Amino acid sequence: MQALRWIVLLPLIGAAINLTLGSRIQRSVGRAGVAVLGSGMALASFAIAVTGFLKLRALEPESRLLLDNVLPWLHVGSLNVSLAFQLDPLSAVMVLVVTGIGSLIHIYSFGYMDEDPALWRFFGLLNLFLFAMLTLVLGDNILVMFVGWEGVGLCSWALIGFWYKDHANTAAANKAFLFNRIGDFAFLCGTMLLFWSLAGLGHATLVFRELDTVVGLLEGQALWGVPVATLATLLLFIGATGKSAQIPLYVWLPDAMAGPTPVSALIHAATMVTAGVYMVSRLHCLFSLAPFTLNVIAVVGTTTAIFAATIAVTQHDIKKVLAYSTVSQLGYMFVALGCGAYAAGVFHLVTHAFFKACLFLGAGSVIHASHHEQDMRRMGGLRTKMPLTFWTFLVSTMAIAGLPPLAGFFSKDEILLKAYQHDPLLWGVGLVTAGLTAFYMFRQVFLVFFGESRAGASLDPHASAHAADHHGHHVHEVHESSAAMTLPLVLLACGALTAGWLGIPSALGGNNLFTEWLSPVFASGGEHHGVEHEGLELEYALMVVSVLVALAGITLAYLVYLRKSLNADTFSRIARGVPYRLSFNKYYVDEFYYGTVLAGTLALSRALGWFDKVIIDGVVNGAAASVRAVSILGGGIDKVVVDGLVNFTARAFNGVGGALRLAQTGNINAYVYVLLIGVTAVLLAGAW
Amino acid sequence: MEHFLTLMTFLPLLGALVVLVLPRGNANLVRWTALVSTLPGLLLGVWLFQHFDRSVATMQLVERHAWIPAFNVQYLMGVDGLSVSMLLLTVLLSPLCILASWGIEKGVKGYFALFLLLETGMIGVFSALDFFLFFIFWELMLLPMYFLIGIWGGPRREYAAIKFFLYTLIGSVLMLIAMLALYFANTPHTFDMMVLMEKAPTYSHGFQAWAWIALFIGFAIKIPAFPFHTWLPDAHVEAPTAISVILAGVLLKMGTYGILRVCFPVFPLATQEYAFWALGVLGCWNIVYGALCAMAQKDMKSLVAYSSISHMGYVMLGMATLTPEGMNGAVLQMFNHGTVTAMLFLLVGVIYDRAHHRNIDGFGGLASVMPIYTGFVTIAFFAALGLPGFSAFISEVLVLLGTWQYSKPLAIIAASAVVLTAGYMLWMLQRVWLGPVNEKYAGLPDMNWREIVTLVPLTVIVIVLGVYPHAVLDLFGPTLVALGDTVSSAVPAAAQAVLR
Amino acid sequence: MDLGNAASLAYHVPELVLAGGSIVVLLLDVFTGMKARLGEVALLIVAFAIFTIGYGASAQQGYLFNRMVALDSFALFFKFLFGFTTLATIWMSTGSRELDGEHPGEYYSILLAGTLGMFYMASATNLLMAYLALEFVSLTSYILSGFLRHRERGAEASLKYLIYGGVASGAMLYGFSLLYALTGTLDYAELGHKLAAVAAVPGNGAILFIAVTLTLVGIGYKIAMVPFHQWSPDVYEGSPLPITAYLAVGSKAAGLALLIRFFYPALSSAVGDGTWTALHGVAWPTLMSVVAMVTMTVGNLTALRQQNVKRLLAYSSIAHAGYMLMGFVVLTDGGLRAILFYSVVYYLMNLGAFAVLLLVVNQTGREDIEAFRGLAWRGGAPVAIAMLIFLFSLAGLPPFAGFIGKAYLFAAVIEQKMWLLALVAALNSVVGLAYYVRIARAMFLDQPVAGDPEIAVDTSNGVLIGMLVAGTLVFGLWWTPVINFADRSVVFFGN
Amino acid sequence: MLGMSMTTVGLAHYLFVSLVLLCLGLFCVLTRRNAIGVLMGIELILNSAGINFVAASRFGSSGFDGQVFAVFIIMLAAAESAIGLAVVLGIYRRMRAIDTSRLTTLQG
Repeated sequence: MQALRWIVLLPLIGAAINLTLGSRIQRSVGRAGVAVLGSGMALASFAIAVTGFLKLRALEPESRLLLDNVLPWLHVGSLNVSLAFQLDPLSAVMVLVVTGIGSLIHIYSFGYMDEDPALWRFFGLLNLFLFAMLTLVLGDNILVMFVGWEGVGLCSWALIGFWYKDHANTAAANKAFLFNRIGDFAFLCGTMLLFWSLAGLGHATLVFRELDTVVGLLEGQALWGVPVATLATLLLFIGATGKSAQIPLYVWLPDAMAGPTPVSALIHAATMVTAGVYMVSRLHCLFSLAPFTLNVIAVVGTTTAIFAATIAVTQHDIKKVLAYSTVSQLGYMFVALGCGAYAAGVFHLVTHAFFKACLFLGAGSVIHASHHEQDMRRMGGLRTKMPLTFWTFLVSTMAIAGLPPLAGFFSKDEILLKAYQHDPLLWGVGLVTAGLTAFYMFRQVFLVFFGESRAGASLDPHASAHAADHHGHHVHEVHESSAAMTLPLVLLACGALTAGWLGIPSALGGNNLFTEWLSPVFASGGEHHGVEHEGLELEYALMVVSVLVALAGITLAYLVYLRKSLNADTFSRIARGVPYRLSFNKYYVDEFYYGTVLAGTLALSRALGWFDKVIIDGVVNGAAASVRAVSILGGGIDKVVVDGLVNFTARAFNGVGGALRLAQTGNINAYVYVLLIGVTAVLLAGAW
Repeated sequence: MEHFLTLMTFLPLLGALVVLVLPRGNANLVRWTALVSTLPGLLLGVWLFQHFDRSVATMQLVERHAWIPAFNVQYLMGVDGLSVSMLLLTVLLSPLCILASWGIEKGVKGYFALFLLLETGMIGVFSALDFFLFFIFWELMLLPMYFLIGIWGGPRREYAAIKFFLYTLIGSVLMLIAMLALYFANTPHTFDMMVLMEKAPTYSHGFQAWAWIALFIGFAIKIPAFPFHTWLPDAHVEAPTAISVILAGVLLKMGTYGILRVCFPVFPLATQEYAFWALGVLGCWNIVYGALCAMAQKDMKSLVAYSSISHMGYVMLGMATLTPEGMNGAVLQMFNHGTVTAMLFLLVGVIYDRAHHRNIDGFGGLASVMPIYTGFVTIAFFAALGLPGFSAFISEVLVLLGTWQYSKPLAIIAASAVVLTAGYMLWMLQRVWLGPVNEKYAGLPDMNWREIVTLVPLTVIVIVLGVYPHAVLDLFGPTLVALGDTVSSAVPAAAQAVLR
Repeated sequence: MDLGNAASLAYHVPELVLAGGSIVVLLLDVFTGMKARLGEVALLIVAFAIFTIGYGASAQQGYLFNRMVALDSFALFFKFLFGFTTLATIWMSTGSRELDGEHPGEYYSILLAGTLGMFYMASATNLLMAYLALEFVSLTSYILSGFLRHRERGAEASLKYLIYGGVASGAMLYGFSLLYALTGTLDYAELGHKLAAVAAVPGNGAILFIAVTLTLVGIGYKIAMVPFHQWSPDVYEGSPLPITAYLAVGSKAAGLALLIRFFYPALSSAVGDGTWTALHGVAWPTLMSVVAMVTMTVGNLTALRQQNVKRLLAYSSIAHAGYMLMGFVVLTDGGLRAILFYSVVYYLMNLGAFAVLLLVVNQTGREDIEAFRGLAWRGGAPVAIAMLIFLFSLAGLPPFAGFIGKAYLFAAVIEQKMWLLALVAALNSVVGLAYYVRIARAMFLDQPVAGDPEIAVDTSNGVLIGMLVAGTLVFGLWWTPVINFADRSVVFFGN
Repeated sequence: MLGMSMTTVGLAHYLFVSLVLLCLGLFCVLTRRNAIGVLMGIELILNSAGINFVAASRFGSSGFDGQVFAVFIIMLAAAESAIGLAVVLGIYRRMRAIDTSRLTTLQG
């Protein structure tokens, strides 16, 4: 189907135009010009995506696959990949999410960025991101996917550092890119391993649908004593942890909040960070071959989930809270994947996309209204001032908290169920996380929208330095945001409300449309199908429990932050305690990474730089007898090397030259001496 | 086109002579003449690109004339896929460099005459098939290079120039010895490379061993491979922009080109034995070492110089593998590095022309001062750190793929460099272009049309080759496959296995 | 063909021309007032001599004066070389400021006489003749090198040269006498045959070796090979510049000619297919290859530190003697051909360098590198470029003739698989570049400082330099005629 | 060696004498600081060679080559010392001394 490429290309064209001529358009046509161009491209590709989806649905479930082979890309040796896009149920879901939510966020951005002079750049980059993300999702082989994979990294770099004049932002951007690169490095190795192992079996391919059929051959293959499948999947999963902010590579995501809020919503909540989830489920056939890896994934997922949740509990920055909640929700998705419940993982991905995007945009609306105030302790009482924002935000919060019948309830419960079936321990942790989620999300709601306005309130030492400069702002009247911003909020809220109904489990009389839609994809993946009958009671039980836990979390939050009835005694004690500080300082993971990895690398590089300048070069200069070498030696640090290598070589030439000149005394008698000595030497040589 | 290569090679020389006889006063006339005299080469290059037969590995456009019968030296020119790609690179970069040298004020005539002479030397090296002729062209480049750095270079230009000169000369004298030894290795004595290749199986093992090493050192100095690399940072830092471009864009490639052109086909046995250590391991070391050193640099140019060392490591590594993926990747990397590094040096030149220093910590926030410039910089940097969609990604992936099959540890080490590369590139980007505006340079003008013209073609190529690499890959595909087979077939497969 | 004295004269025209010429010049000086034009006269005489050489070249070859001298291609080649050397020397002398009004009569007539001596050195086939020729050249050189008597350096150079030369030739004589005592003959060819027998006798090996060594002293000092080189830097520096060039090119080549002529027939025997084997029991090829290596190394390393360009060129010429010896030790036609080729190239580039130096000395009155500072930027661009070509040719870089010459020498060595020699020579040429570049750098990279005079090129020197440049360039790219000439000239009598 | 015996004076004796002469000559050249002395030393060396030639041709069986050679040596020695003295004279005129150890302006 030719049209597929346009899903990808339209945003690219938009990006190209906006990034090259954007500034002119903005000057001549006006801000609306660039916005319309950008959003228009996004919407257009959304439209095409929808038609594609409809086409797909028209087909037989087994034959649901649309291909668009753009051009042969690389055909070298046994490697043969082409720039081709494929639309199958899985990628269709992703494409709809990306383009759909993407379009909404484009529209929203026009409202949110209304003061920014470089609007053209912003829309250009957003479009570019859509392009990359869609390439990632639609690519029909690993290499094309990798193009998108790194492409989104670039865009996220550029958008996090969008306000590049502040070094904090650019630093965050670089951090994000570098941590992603670490993942990409593993991803690359995994790909190569996979490719060559298959090539060894006579099936050199990187095309997904071919992989699905041939990876089975890897059974029993081993490298360095480790099953190839396990090794490859582990490497690929490290890649996923980089993109999807899982332990150990999650640290970049919270910092990434430095970017404009729409970016956080689009890239760091709804789409890019789910790339890892998509990749794993895209390669589920391979992963299913490696139970060990799946267990690792499940464990990492749960750990991340609860770990991030505990951090989120104590953050003051409205976006930081959401960021950590994203990390934790992604953890959920990986739990699902780890349990082999790919459909469940993707389902949660979708629902999460809706409510988390909505939450971020809501937060953005708040931040925008309160003049870029991000500290929740200076908010409050916005319920009345910005009702639309409040209600949408509330809906999404309930959704993420997993209250029925909202989206989060169905997706999360399906995961918890699968987790329980896999290993009750996972379920337990997941449950606690759910409780925490409910707690910190409602904590946020209460702090931001209820109570009195605390705008400009003075803060404790933990406060971000913004206090002073934002002091003046709170006199401004806070009011509801413009339509461009609220409309997407409403739509997303509806999504958060209804998206879950796609996957109402049979237990609740639904006919899990979503899983069914994906079943042709995951059919081959050894997905545990249809819950056994005696599982039904269990399923109900779990639902009830999780709902109760969620309610408990909410109540606690209510008591602490609204009624403040618990605040005084219990929490102040915890607040001074180690757990609080640990959580507040994000368990000092950043500091750890900085102290070890980064510092180490820099030190090494500095050492080598010195080595190169002083020693390698020094030796050379010595050999060249350049005076400079000698001076380096004079000031040189390493006496051993100095005396050992360079001085010697230096003398070898420079010295000899001088010595020979000294021999030329100018005294004729001496010359004759030398002559005589020469003769004798020759004669002796001859005699010997 | 009987004398195609002759034309291509000597038209610039003709231009040089014209430049020399022009009146002293009129600098612009000189500049335009120089520019014009590089264009025919470019056009011929385009023709070559269209009409080159991509399906065969044999030499094309061969010209053979007796030159010195008494010494059996021939004027023998010809191109195969390998040389064509390098020729294209040369004729492409030369006009751009002339444009980039527009600002030269001192000794204009001399400068451009030398530059054109240099171009003749480069084209000659890539199209000579008689070893003696090859050597003459090879040496011919030393003189102009020495003076271009030494007269028009930076403060420590004299030191850098002589260092470059002596370094390279050591390499060439070793090459000379090996060349003459080869000459006598056959009867009738000959310098004809194609004959030398045919007779490859007849050379004794010992002879192959030492001759390979002698030639390798000669070429490794040009690459430059650790530990023969220290001339490069100095030369780059001191050389004027355009010369840095040529140096990194073309001259470095001659090292690897020479290895592929001579060492591989003529000494397949020795290649099999030494490739792993001399090319594979050393190349890998180049990659990581160069990247780490780059991170420590304070001067933009020396950072880029070290990044060149790092990127040339991929070429060595790719060649070592002898796999189609690896070798194609290597040669493609030669081409891509040529274009990407050219961009980097041109861009550094832009800021140097305005601020007259290149100290990385001396800037900041240029993005808001020079947006267009920053746009190009971003593209160039991400291209350099091998971002997919840009040309360098293709070549690096191919090299890594080939290497993985050849030796997994090397592949992993080499792949790890993607992180380091991103590290130093982004760090530099952040320190120079991002962040708060440095008031000292708030008034800098953005790029002018000339600078943009020099960069646009390269940008286009970098992107196009990222999307459709076969535009270039097809040129040398067959050649390299044939070459790889020649070498691999030189020793039994069992022995190869041992080398892993 | 083996002619007696009277019959030989017909084949002896060039020598006669020179002899007559040197007298004529003297007479003109004494009896006419044309001091100023003596240079031109001498020039014509030499030109005529060269013409007669070419004229006689086609004649049948053989021995003259009862096997005292040989008339063969080898001799002819060197006679041409000496002829042209003298030509260039006279040319430079006429344009040299330091020689203005310095008794041109004596000067030119002695110069011509010295050339005559060189002719005999190249063609002598008899120890006596060799000795006479050598002394002839030496004596004239002593005078020429000290010709500027008012200059202290000149006198000193002359005396040192004289003493050193005296001792050296004394040693050589003693060597000759021993050879004579051993064989009872002075004729090279006979020596060759008899020595083969003598060497076979057990006891004689040692004496033979002593004799050879002592002989080597005399010849080695002429070509300034280590360890018999020490006179040359001082003499080169002290002499008038044209004479320095004359000694550096002419008498060095003459020494080489003598060396080859004597060692090949007398101390080795041809085995056909263009190779020789050394006299049994006397390992002079090994000895000489060591000497060659030492010579080039010492020459180059010492030159590294020189400030006076004249002196620097002196050391460089020592190094070049070492290079040329490479062709001597391999005992093949190829080696000899390489030497002949190289001496032509060496003639071009070395004389060229001296010619430019002369120009600079004339106009600045200085001989040190400083005098070249910024030469290209003060009017001397053409000269500077010429100098550059000569220097890089001396350094052996393509596309200049020097590279080709060096290539042939290397080829000869490598053909015999003497890797060590080849390697040492290769590294030496790198060292060589290091100091040639110092001058190039001064001319182009350094800026002139206030007070450095403008350099203008006068016609006579300009033409000379131009021709030498042309030669250096053309033979760098197309040297077929030279190599063929050299090839034909390897033929020599005496064996 | 070469038929030496106590009764007749053989070639060996001459060779021995010439060797002594050679050594004396060398010794003289090396030790004398006076230029004239050095020149005399050179004369000795030359003459030692002359003796060899004469002796060799007397005891050898081949004509008069040796003697002729000796004559030439004497002649050239004369010429050489003539030039030598001229140079020395020139030096003396300027420096009022003929001490070789002071003639070291040219060196290095």
